[in-house]
Amino acid sequence: MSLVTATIKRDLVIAARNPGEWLNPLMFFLMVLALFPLAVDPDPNFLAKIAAGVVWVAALLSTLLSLDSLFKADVEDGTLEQWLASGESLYAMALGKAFTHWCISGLPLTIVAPLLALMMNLPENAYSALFFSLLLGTPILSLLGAVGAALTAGVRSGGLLLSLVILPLYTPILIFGASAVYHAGIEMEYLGQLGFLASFLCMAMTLTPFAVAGALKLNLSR
Amino acid sequence: MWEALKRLYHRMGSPKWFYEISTRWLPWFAIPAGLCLIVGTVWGLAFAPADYQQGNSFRIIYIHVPAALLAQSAFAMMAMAGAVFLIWRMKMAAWVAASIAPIGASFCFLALITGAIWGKPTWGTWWVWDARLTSMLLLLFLYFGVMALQQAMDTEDNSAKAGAILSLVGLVNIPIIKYSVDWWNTLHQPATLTLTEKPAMATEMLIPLLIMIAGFYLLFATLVFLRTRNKILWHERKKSWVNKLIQTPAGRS
Amino acid sequence: MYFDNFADFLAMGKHGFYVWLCYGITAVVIVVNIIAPMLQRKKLIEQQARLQRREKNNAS
Amino acid sequence: MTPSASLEQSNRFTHFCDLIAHNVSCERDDRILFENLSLTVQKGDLIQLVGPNGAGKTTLLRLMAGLNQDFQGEVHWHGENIQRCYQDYARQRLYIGHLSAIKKVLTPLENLRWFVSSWPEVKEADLWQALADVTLAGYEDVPCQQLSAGQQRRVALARLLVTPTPLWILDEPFTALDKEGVAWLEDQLARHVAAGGTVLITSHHALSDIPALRYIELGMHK
Repeated sequence: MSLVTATIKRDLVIAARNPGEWLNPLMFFLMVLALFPLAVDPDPNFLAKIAAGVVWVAALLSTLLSLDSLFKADVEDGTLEQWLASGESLYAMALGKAFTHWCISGLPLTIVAPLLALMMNLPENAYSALFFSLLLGTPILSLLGAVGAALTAGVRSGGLLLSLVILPLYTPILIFGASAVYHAGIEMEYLGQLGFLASFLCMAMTLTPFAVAGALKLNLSR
Repeated sequence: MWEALKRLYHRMGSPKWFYEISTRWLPWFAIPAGLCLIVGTVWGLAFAPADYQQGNSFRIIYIHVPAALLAQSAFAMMAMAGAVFLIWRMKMAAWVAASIAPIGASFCFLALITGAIWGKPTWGTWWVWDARLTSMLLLLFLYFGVMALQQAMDTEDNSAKAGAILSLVGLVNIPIIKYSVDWWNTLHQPATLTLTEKPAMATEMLIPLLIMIAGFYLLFATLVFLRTRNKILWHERKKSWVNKLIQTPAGRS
Repeated sequence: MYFDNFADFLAMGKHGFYVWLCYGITAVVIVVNIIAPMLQRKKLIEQQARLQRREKNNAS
Repeated sequence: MTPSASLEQSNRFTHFCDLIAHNVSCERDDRILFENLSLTVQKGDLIQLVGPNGAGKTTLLRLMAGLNQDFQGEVHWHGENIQRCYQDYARQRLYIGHLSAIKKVLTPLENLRWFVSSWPEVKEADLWQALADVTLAGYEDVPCQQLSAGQQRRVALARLLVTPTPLWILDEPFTALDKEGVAWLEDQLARHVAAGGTVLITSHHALSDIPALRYIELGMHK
């Protein structure tokens, strides 16, 4: 077993033993969703109209919440150093870490979101669009987020900086993801948006690991 | 040819050489910049005809468009300088990138604020989620992110590298962001009066605009020179040429 | 000149406030951008000169 | 501890190649750590880097290990720049930094399993044996957070027993070890060089007599 797969397995085991790691963002997701009817308007028709956007914004924020710790522990305890020492490619490592992050943040969110969308009175025909847009979109959030997490891993109060760095880069995914759901809700074609998300995903999978690998090396030079 | 390029590259990497050459070049950028800005402003404000639809508020274009153009290309330049630093570890490039960031951000801010002010007489409100303004706003956030990273790490080298990586990621993302915002905008807003989009601009309106654009770019070069020179002085402060420079009164001006 | 008189020029056909506000803000931003590095440079040089003097005094 | 095992292994590292630093210079934040330093590490060497804090011991160690590329000069292994044959090089040397890369929620066994995942030839039974050798028998399934700092250090050092690498690069390995631990580690170092292995180490601890021991002293440059 190579170090990359070993690390993925190890991180998943750690997440299994620290359920808070993946449960807290999920709770956060739920709570943000609950805030909108309270703050804006609980009228079902109104909620149905904003559901697509709200679910996506909440998903994005809760992903952000779990990103901060993605590399921090590994930088602090020397794990990162061992990756580099192993001679294994950091590119593969970056992909592996993004994958683990998606497994504990994006994947549970994608599964739970359609259930929670019920509470937001999402139109029935939008459910498959919601599921598939999140399935394609959340991995991009993890990949792009990994860049920000790697850049800010060595910074003391990196969390705030992380959101500043990453949120502008998230906007295209938000736009296409939310619009796929919205269009599905008003019975319009939404395959185009999913196509865009899929192509963004391919791009992110090939390009972001370079940036992550470069950024991780910064945390090593001491 | 190749040798000459290589020599030029190595000289560019030398802070002392850059400092000396920029001392000589500075007036050649600053004076034309001032001239262009004055001529362009006077022409644009007083002599260009008013727009048949927007009236005189249209004269804001002479700031808004050059600032927006510059803000975008400054980001690209910053990313290029960052790439040069990452690949060849040329410190000069890092200093140039760090100098560009606040200047680019302030032009981005200018583009935003003039857009908002222009929006009031045009749309009747200060802010509309217009595609151009929205992507400018996101660009400003990107600038802030890069600037924050450029100061965040514990060593200067690492901060510069982090800023460079983010600016490169941003450079790849800017077209995507721009495209998605445009797409989103056409989706949500029926085509209304946009700020600057015009099928064809009359020549007497266009010429001052071109002059202003030239002026802004020259001004930008001047400002980058000024800031980079300070960074050189600071980093080379222990070198003898800086010490000599400080002792001569000419060096102080 | 596009305008008939100076008052018209200032008024900009009811849009004077917006136009002049834009140009004013721009002028401020540009001036700040020019002045800031110049002041910084002055400070830098003074600081360095003081340091040099101190070192010279210490040496002698 | 099994004295017979490593004596049999005498000269097991027949393929060791010289590790040579050619005129390496390094500066950090405008301060020169070392200049034009050349160092040849041969089969059977035990080299201890000594010098005051901040003299650049760790930096030199890291650049010999290939973890740090921010320096002038070249480090060769097998007559080739280590960055060019990094994957091969990484398989031949073991690097243990002063950060031990131990994940606290995992057990010693799980941690050790992760460490050796780059060496597929290592067997599971070896890991149990190694943990027993570092006197952690019975602790195999206890999460590391319940172990003392010294015990955690032993988990990291247990790798010395299982990874089949001729070159060890160790950064302050004696930290947090008790008397027996120190004696054990010294014994391991002696055995390793006797078996034809090589050790490069930084430590403030004075190593007891090992015939192969050489010192490299790093001073403070102004």
